[in-house]
Amino acid sequence: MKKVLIANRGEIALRIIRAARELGIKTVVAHSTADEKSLPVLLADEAICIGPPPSGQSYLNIPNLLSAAIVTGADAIHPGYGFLAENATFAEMCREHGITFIGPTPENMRALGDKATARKVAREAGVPTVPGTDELESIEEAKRAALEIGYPVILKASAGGGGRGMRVVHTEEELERAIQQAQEEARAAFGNPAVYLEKYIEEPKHIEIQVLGDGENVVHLWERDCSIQRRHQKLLEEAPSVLPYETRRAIAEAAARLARHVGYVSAGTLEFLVDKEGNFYFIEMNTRIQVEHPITELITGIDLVQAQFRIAQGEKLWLRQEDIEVRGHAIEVRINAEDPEKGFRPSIGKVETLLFPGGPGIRVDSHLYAGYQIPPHYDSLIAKIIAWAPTREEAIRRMERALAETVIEGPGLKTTIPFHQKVLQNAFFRRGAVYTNFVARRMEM
Amino acid sequence: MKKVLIANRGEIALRIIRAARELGIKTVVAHSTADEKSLPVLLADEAICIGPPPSGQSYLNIPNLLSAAIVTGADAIHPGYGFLAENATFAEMCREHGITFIGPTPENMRALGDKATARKVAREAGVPTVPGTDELESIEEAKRAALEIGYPVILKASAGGGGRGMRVVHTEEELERAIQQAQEEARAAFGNPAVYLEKYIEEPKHIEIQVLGDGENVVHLWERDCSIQRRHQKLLEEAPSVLPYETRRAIAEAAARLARHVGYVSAGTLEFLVDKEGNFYFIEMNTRIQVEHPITELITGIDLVQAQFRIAQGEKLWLRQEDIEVRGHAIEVRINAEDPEKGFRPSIGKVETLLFPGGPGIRVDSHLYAGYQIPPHYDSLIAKIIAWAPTREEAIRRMERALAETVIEGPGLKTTIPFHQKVLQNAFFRRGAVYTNFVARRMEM
Amino acid sequence: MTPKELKQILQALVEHGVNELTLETPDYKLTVRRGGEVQVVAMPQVVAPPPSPPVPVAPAPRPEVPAAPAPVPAPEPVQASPKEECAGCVEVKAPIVGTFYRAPAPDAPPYVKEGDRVEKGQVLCIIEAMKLMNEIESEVAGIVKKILVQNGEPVEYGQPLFLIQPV
Amino acid sequence: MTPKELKQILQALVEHGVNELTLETPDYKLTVRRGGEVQVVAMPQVVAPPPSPPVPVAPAPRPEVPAAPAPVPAPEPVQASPKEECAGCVEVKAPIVGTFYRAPAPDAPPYVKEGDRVEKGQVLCIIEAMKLMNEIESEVAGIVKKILVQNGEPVEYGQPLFLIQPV
Repeated sequence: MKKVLIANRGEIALRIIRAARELGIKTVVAHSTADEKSLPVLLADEAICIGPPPSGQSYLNIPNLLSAAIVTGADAIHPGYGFLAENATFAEMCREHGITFIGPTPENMRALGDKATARKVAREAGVPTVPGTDELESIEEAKRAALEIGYPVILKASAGGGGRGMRVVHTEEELERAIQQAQEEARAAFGNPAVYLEKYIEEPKHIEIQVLGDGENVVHLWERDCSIQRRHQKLLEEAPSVLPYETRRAIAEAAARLARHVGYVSAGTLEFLVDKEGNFYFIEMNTRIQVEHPITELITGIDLVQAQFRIAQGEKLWLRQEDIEVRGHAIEVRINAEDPEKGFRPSIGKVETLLFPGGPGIRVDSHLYAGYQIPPHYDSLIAKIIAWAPTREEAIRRMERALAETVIEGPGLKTTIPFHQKVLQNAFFRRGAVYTNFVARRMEM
Repeated sequence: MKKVLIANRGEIALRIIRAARELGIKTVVAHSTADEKSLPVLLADEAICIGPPPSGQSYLNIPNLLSAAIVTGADAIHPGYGFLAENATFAEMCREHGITFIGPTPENMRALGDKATARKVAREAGVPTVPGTDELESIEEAKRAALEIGYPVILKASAGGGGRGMRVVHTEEELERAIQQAQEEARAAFGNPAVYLEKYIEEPKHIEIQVLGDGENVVHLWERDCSIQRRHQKLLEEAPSVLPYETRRAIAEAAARLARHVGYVSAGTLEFLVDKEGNFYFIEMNTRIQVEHPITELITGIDLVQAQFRIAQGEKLWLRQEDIEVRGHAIEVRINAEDPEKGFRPSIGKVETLLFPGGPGIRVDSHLYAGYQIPPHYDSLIAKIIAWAPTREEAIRRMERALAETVIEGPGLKTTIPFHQKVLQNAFFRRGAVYTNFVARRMEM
Repeated sequence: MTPKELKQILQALVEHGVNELTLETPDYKLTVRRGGEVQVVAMPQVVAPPPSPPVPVAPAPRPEVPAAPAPVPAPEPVQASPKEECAGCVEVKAPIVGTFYRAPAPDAPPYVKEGDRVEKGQVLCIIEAMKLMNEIESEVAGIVKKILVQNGEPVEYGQPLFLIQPV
Repeated sequence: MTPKELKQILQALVEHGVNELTLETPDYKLTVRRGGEVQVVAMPQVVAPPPSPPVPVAPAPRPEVPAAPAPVPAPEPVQASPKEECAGCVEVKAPIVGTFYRAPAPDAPPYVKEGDRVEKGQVLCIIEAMKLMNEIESEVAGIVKKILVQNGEPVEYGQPLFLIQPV
């Protein structure tokens, strides 16, 4: 591998440049016209414009991206996250054109691509999923299933999403009426009254396991706790979680088993819900590098993006499970150009004054520079600040110190820093009492 | 400890603020009028001006510093490095005024303060020093001593320094004439012809051992290789060294033994010369935190400045030797506002454009900000960039990547970045062939 | 200038991380932008009349150091758009990424040459992308004033290809 | 200039970490900015009457200067110096760090009050530092216009204590 085309933007494009450069691989950043003055474009060895600002015509424009790789002589493409990262067709087309796709195989993506298929594969590999039914045919069937699964259960619209058509049911008495209501809501919202039933997990932790595979061998790099979310958007992540060692190991081993079962190649993440008793349920797999990968890098010392490159070059996995050792605790905060006081409304603008934190245990991944105009076309992530320390308590205090010395200012520019400062000060957070509805319940946001 | 007065400036003042803040201790920065707009002053909880720009009237002004601690209600003083850090009288006066001096005891400093006393203490502790004589009385005595020490030997002026009056002697035949020449030079340079004789160590490595002590227990945090020097000024340091494990352990254990022998308190560093055969000789001890402490922090995960605070608060050492585990490799480069093309001439000015490196394994300790005017009164260190990676080779490549993305620019401002880039590319450096005259010999500087 | 000399210059630029260079001598004018185009424009050889008294050389323009901090990193210098060379001209830009060809086949004549008159919708060139030949048509009727890309060169999205003076 | 010469120059620049250079010789003027633009403008040694209208050398492109970003962090708002309150007044500043006292003892009357006339060398206050009482004397004869520090307050080096209108 001599030259990689980076089919992405922002901090992850910069992250990929850094990994490539340390491996002696040249970089070409493919960018939209809106990102012409972005830091990855300025720092890469080469840059090529692949379309106008809307990502449908640029970062998702497969013909232009492949053509850009061909005309610049790139022999590999790194998709980053989002955009085309989990697009099996794109991975396949790269292969057809003799370009190495830095990520899993198209077959891996298809085996894990949609939730239903992934659940099936998980069951084959003996990994628990959230117990549930198919579309309900009758009240009797629902009652039987609910009894088997155990209350509380949740009704969900087959065609649905976003909370509509959902109903939590605690006892059999409530069930019939709840089904009727859920069906009515589902019909109104989606034009389809079909509902199904699932075990309702109260206050679950969102735990994800990082894996690396070479198609044959798979190792896990332990877990990340991503429970601090707002409307399913992760905001703050930490590694390791506060779960007991036995639970952590059981989940991590299940994840590695599943990845091994599909012959997984490259870096990937398996997401689980974990209930208060330590029962865990596989939800889905992300077949890409993730935003929050740095916390795993900090506790294991392993560079995940470099690992993606090495695996894509055909290197057999150089790590055995016993080589992977967790040291200390890491926390990442996602700094978004959003106003947490106004419902996290995007708040774009020009960065005029910029001071990132430094000193011991602090890592900054950001594409900002003083004078950078944040374009309105893409997501609002502008920086990731990551703190490492020997213990969770020290990592929290270090992150507080780092956020206190951070300055990201410009006319009208707001960031999520004040939100993170509140999370870090929250007594429930400090004692590790986090779960997916933490922000809604403890932060009232 | 509630509030600490920081009797220092620049990056180390900022480093101390960071440590204090993570421990929940308030900070007061004592500063000269020249540092009124410095980053530590802007980021500290409080600041107090203690004198005009010349350090003799400000950073070395003991009455004003003590008075500043008293009037701001600080119950401790951290001296940083340089200035008053190794001044036993200052440490004693702090004690008399009921202010905790964050560092070793005045007794520690006196036992190790000058080289001659320190050598004596080392011999008591069974730690080897460079074999040598007192002032030579006669040629016969010189011949006997040289034979005993073994050629080559070096003649040094008793009153001297800076290379004058020095003569390396390889055989007995050369000795008499060399003594006469050295005496003549010494008389001309210092008005005192007295010379003494020492073992000449060819191409030594400068190895220093970091220790932490609580007055009773001492642990070592392994070594740093600081061989990359120019005129005795360290420029680039790394940890661990490329020495064999057995040598490293022998030196580290000797260092800990010496520190234990004097009942050392706080963080300290013992410097050794190591010859090609792995023989090592104690030279002196630095009874303070050092510029290059971050590389030890990165390979051990231990915050040395926080450790200084905790020990000063009377905490018993919480680390046993077996708790200290080295992981990976770290390199620090000192970025000075100097022009390496013009004999490292200071090159002060205003920092207009600033971009520090980020991403995995990179730490930045710097008091710079865009718009900062570097004052001409103090030393030229403006930033430390520290790279960590699992192996030395990866750490070198990471540092190269980091320096390539660093921008420190202003009218007329030059830095030592190009010098470091050349060191990192040097084939001898890359295979670890470093020694104290590396820069002179391999870089021709 | 010999190709060898040109190669040496380019090698020097690559080795030294220079992105842009303009070299003017009595014999030639060379403009190089790394990653972009390379232009060698031959200057007419002019026989100098007998020497006359030297005239003080005016200081050549040089980039001024900005008085205010430049953004980090400094934006690339704003280049005179090709369009400025021809007031009223229409720029035809690459709508896709690919390789620019002036003719339908290596041995065929080019679709257009400078000075040609073209109709709206007339094919000006093709851009090959992933082995597909995409014909690029003129958006206006007019005269081809300038062809901005060499045959066989890669083009990025939005790159100006032709200047056409509408008629 | 030969390519070899240019290469040597560029190499020299890289080796010497030079970012910008202007070199004028009778033969050429060279402007190099590493990472930015490079211009080599050959100047004819002999100025000949122009064979054709000279192409004006366009001003070198330069990065646009942003509206000066504020330093990081922004400097504290500039405070009106106490001196501005009294044109012609002399500021008496603290020469040491310590605690400001207006009187020699808690029950003693203050050394001076606003409106008092003082002589040169007259004691104005004391600053206690490390249990030592340091008398601060007036540098001029004049009227005490303003006392800027409260009794018992800490003062830092250089802090204005009094405004005195010389007479």
